Amino acid sequence: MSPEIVSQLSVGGSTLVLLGGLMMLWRRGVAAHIGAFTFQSVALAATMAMVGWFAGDWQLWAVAVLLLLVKGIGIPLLLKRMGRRFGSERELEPYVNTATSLLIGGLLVLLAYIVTAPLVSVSRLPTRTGMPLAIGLVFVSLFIIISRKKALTQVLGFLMLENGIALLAVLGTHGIPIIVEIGVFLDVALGFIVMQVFVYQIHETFESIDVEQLNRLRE
Amino acid sequence: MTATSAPFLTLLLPPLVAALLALVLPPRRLLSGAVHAALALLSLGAALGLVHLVLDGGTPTWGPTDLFRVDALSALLAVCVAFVTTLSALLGPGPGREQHYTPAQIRRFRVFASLFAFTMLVAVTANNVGVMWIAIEATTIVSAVIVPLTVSKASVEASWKYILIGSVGIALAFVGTVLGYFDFVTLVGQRESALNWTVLLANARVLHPPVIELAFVFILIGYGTKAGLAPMHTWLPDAHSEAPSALSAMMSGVLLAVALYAIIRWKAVVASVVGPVFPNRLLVGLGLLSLAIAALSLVIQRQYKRLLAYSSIEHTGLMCMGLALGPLGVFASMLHLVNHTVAKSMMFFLSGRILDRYGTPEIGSVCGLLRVMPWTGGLFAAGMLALLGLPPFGMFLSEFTLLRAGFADGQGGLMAVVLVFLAVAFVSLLGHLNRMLYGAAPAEVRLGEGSRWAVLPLAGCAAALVVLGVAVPAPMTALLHRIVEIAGR
Amino acid sequence: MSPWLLGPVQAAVALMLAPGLVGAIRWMKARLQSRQGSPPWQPYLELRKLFAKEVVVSSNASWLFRAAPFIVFGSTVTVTLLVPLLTVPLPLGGAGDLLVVVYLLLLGTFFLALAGLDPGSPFGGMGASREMTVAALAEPTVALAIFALAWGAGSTNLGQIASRTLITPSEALAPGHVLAFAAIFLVTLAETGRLPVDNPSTHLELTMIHEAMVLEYSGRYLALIEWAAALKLLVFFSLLGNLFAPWGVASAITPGALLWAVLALALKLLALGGVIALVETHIAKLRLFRVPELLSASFILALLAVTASFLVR
Amino acid sequence: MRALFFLMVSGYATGAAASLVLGTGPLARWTSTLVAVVGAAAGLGLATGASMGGAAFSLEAPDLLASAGGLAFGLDGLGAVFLALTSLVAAPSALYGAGYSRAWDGRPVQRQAGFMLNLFLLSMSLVPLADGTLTFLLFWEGMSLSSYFLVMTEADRPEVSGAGQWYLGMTQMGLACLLGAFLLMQAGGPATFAHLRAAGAMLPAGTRDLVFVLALIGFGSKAGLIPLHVWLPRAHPAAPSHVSALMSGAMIKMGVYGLLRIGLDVLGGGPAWWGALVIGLGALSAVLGVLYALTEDDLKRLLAYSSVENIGVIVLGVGAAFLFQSLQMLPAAAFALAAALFHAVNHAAFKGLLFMGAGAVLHATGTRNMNRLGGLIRGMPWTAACFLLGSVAIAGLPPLNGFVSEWLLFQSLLPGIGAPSPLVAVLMVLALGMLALTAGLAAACFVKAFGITFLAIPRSPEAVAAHEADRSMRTGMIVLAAACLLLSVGSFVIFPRLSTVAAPLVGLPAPGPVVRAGLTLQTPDGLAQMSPVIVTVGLGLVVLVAWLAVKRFASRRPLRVGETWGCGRVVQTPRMEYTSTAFAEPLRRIFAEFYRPTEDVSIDFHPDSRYFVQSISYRSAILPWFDRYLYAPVIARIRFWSERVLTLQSGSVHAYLAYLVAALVLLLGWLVVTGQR
Repeated sequence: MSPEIVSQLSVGGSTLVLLGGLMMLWRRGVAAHIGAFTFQSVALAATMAMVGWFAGDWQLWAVAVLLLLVKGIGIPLLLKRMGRRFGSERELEPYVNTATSLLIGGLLVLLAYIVTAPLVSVSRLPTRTGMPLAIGLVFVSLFIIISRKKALTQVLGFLMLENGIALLAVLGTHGIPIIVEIGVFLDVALGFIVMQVFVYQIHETFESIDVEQLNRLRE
Repeated sequence: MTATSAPFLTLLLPPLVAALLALVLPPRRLLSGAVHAALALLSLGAALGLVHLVLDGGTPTWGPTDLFRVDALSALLAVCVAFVTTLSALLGPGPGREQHYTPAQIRRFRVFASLFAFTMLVAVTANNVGVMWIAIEATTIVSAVIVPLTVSKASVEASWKYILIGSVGIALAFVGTVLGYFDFVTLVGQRESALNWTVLLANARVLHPPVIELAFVFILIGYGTKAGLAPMHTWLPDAHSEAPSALSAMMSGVLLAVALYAIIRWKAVVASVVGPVFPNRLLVGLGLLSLAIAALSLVIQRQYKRLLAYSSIEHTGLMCMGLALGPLGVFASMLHLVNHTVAKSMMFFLSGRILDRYGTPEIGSVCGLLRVMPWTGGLFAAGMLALLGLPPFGMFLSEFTLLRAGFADGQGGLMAVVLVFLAVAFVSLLGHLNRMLYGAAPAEVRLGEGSRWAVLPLAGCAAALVVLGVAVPAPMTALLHRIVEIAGR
Repeated sequence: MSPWLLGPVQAAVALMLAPGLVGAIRWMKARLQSRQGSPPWQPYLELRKLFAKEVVVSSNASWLFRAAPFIVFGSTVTVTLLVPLLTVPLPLGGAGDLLVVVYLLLLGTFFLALAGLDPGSPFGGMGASREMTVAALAEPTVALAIFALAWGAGSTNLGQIASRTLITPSEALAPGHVLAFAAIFLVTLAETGRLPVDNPSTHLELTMIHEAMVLEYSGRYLALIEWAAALKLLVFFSLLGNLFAPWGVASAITPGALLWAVLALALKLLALGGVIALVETHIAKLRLFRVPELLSASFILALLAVTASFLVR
Repeated sequence: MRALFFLMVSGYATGAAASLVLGTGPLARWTSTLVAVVGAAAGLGLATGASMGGAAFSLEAPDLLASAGGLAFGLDGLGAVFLALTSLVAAPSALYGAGYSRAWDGRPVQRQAGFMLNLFLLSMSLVPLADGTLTFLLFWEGMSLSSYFLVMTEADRPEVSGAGQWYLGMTQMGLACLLGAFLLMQAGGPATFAHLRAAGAMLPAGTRDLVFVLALIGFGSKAGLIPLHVWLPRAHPAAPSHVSALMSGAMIKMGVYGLLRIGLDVLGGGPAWWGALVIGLGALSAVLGVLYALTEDDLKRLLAYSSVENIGVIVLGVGAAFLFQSLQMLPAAAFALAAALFHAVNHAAFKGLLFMGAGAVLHATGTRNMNRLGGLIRGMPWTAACFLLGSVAIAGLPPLNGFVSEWLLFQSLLPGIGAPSPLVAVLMVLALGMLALTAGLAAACFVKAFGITFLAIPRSPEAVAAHEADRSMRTGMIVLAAACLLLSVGSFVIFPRLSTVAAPLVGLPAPGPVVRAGLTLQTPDGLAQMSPVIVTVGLGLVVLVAWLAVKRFASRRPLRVGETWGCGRVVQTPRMEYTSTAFAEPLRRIFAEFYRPTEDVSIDFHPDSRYFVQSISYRSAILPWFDRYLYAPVIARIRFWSERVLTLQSGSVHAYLAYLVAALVLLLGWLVVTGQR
């Protein structure tokens, strides 16, 4: 596996992951969003496996498999159950219509390129070319959380943000120390579970998961 | 339990054990409350032991690739965390308090409050920057669970905002950590102990300034969100006013300080890479913005718990600015941190008692406090005067030293602006305090102090504030000087 | 005669001359208004009558009402000890200067106003309020006039000022001096309640200031107050006379010089009395709220006097 | 000396402890009072000892607050004067307080009042003793805080908490300026005044001016100079009377002390415009203070404004000292400064007396509104006599100490007219005119205050039922009355001591100008003299002789009591008397340009015909210049910005996240931009 092929593959993998995020911006409806997230997680796992195989680091393999199990299968199952429960609600008109949100997504990726210019110039690893896309995904997921009105969609945005950071870590450093990796994973899982509990609570008290209604605490 | 691991275990294990016991023991019984408090006291004792160890010159480390390391800064924060945890164990929800929580709520509070304390202690004693991040993220998750202890529209909304903004902010901090690690790996090479703070600091001169500057921006925004620095402070007033007062005491008192601890750690690294000018300019900017927004928000405020929350933002802004004013500034801001922890936790417990008695968080409908609850009212007034920075209390001394540092550092103009905002905050806080303390007691409110022994620890806090104001104890000054060597580049 | 004895002599002379001066002015005014008028020594008779009459005191009045006449009379007599009536090296030169004189007179006005308020009649209140207003507004003028004179003579000591003009007669016509004289003359009209400010001979309640305060007094108290008022007039005239035209004031304490000094003093008093009589026959009383204009005019005169005195330096 | 210092500190401390521990009964009240009196006596002894012996007393306490440079105490001439002044007022007020606070027996407020009073006296006495920045600011803030709590003792009345808030807000603003001034000078070095003097000398001219202006604002707000005086007429009436006596008598003088310490001692004087600015502020405060006092109907507010006036007069003297020092007319500067210090001591005596009198009136009748008082001289003879003596003193009339210091101030301004530059001469002339106008108006104001309150027919049932104050309050008043007389007669001993204190401050060698010849006081150039002793004795003799003569020669018919002349009306009712508003009406009309009075008269007629009037209600108010055109806009501006900032907390999660991301993007953009360079 020569470095050129690895860099090609890593750019391809991170592009797929970024595409998952952009699909989230493009499509409406909860089922579509869950599908986009699952696709993104699988692509991320594949990229991680590829880098693991290239770097010959068994730890990356283990993390890739764990990621596939949790984010590829576990979380989407829970999301589907929540989707059935609240999916019936029509996705409200987001703050920004689809065309402009895609445009903004593109701009954010451009911004990511400018910001990560010093990173790419410093790194010598072949997988460095994918880093701007990882930062791009971070910005896109931030934009998703801001612009979408459904609590469930915001959770998905947060999960994508975590995917973006995991991708950045893999591409930039071929995997951070295992203790930290496991810790991050635990945090994300716990975070998701707690957020899920809250979404149910919001649904109970507000009869809908539209975050717009959450504006009683203001000055 | 070797000699090096003993202090750590006695510090970290008690909260975990308390959490497990709380699951098992019946919450209504006084015994379980006593056990809970005893374990918290044990952890406080361990923290004080660590301080003693540190003052003797050692920096105890423990765990694989010396995962845990306690130096002066960590010891100080550990004592603060343990102190506030003990207070919340003593005065938090439990049997015999006026606020009648259901047994399930009491159990849930005790479990997660102990976990909250555990995660904060880990964050403070972790040498590994990644583990520190994980611990701080865990604090958000664990504390978010018990913000809506009594489910209501407001508390659910507050908890949702808390967890969402907190997690997003912290994720950005992790981006910063990864970038820091990336820069270390590309220049020094992959190593198991790469993310250790000591290692990062040692190799700091080698790292790339542009990358580290980028990393510091992400870290400042991330941990700034947890520390409640403006403009990421918006979750703080909602979360702290809706959470049960014991939890908001822990959050306002010491969680903001832990986030600030993380910023101090990274500032030390960045300062040795890029030089102090860049981080100082950012810290002063954010600090001043927080002071401004908080001071102006205090002017028209209707609820006293939100008042205390905004005052936390104001003091955190002051501390953040103090870090950027040279070694004397760091000394002042650390002293201010200790004062603020004691004063703010005392105030939140008192506001909890007031809320239980009056039933309403509105300042307008709380009047004649001195008549209704003389001791609580008196302590509330004393605490508020401490927050205003008036003499006998510690804040006067720390704010005076901070201003002295500012002028010595040649930032006369900045200090003038700070003085103006402090004056605005002073007058508004005083006005609200007067509206609450004096006047005739409302008819339907029961007079008398209620559970009298609960006021004792708070009186102890007030006494501690006076001691910190009049004669700062020698070990504290020694510890602060040790911290200045670490953080005050 | 030792200087300590000279003081009481000077006071006695002043006490004797004061009612005569008032009588002379009244006589001259009557003559100018082609009236026969009461003889100049009429005030002496009035004083004797009043001292003999019974005293009626208001039921509302307190001990202050009965003590005030003595304080007013006492303060005015003390002033005569400090003013250069007869000799220039004043017996009690060191005790007080022009400022002390002015404030002693103000002390008298202060207690007179209080006495006016005490019986609780509206006229007493009105008189007290107006008297204090006029006194307050006259203060700045008096102060500046004093400093105009003082600056010329180098100190506010009365003996100093008088002897200064004695030594250099040209000093008397200096612009600062003349302006100061005019300022103090206007203030005299205001302080002693002469015509433009207050009509001394009227008993119409709404127009009188000085009279209104003493409306309630009778018998020996009224005598004391009338005598004190006359004495105040004499003091102001002697200030005007001896400070601005000190010729005739005895420098050595010999019986001959003293006699000559008394004569000179009497002459000056008559001259000034004549001027006052002339002024009063030609002017009508000012409305109370026009009096401040008069006083600000005298203030400007005093201001010019001060600036003139140090420009010429 | 050191023993006296510890006696004073322990005296006040045990007083504070006693009032805390011994409950709220008369026992606690009396023990804390007597111990406070002992402390005050020790303070007075320490002050006279320090000024007499000249041995500068100093004491280091580095372990206290070591982290910020430790506490340092020291007493020189200037400090001794103000310590003496504080102790002079402290003893009688404590005594007076014992009687006054009998009403609070048994209530917790008694414990708070007793504790805070002793704390207030302790910190106020330690301010002139402070010899370092931290010590000075610590006790300065302690003084303000304890006096705030004393003002708030009767906080049940609604306007009291407003007054308290104004007071502490202004003090805090003042402290901010002081912090700026001290820290600009100190620049991180050690914090004793000796170092500050050295640092002050090396400061560039621009910083020296800034430090002086900040100190002027900070100390001016505590002293109550005109634009910063708004808290004084609010806080004094709200405070218990013995506290307002202490605040007016001693606390606002600490502002003057601070100005002298920073302006003359530490900075060693400055350019001429410093003096001119101070004179301008002093004259303005004097005239406006007395003008506001004239139209006041509330007795204690009247006294508060008169404090503003007297502070203006003192600051006028201080300004003259600054000016002469900058023009190198050193003997005149020392004389002016000594006159100002003497007036400060005198004002402490008679203003304390007047506030105690007002307190006795309030205690007896329950109201401060002069339009409802009157005729109290019958029910309260002692209080009336003391109030009269105080009024004569404050109006600057001869036999008493007010006149002596007024005379000295006039004489100290005189050499200014001969100053080389005409601008200075004109300024002096105007200052003289305003000083004289103030003296005249003060006389009118206190004729009104005494006459309307104590004389004539009582205007309300409470005034009729007024009873004399109890023994301890009377003794307090009599002590201060005696002090007024003593200060006047003994001025030929006290004033030279003050000029020896003032001389080194303006740069003259120790003994300072010769100001005494036998029994007379004289100006440095020896031309103008005045002897208070001879004037007082002469006046007394003449009055005695006149009384004896009248008693001997006038008719011996007994006194007859009749009705006041009422133009033939049948009954004499209090409604026909002059009220305090009526008394001040001519002056209000003359100074209408300044007062801009607004009057509204509402007449309701008899329902049947327009010609019969049932009742007329007359309400008039004068324009509060500073509140409306200086403070209201500032507060409105702060509220405006506060509302704008609060809209930030709009409640929508999306907005909150948008702020976070915006901050991130902004910082990244800034990084990228700076990165390019």
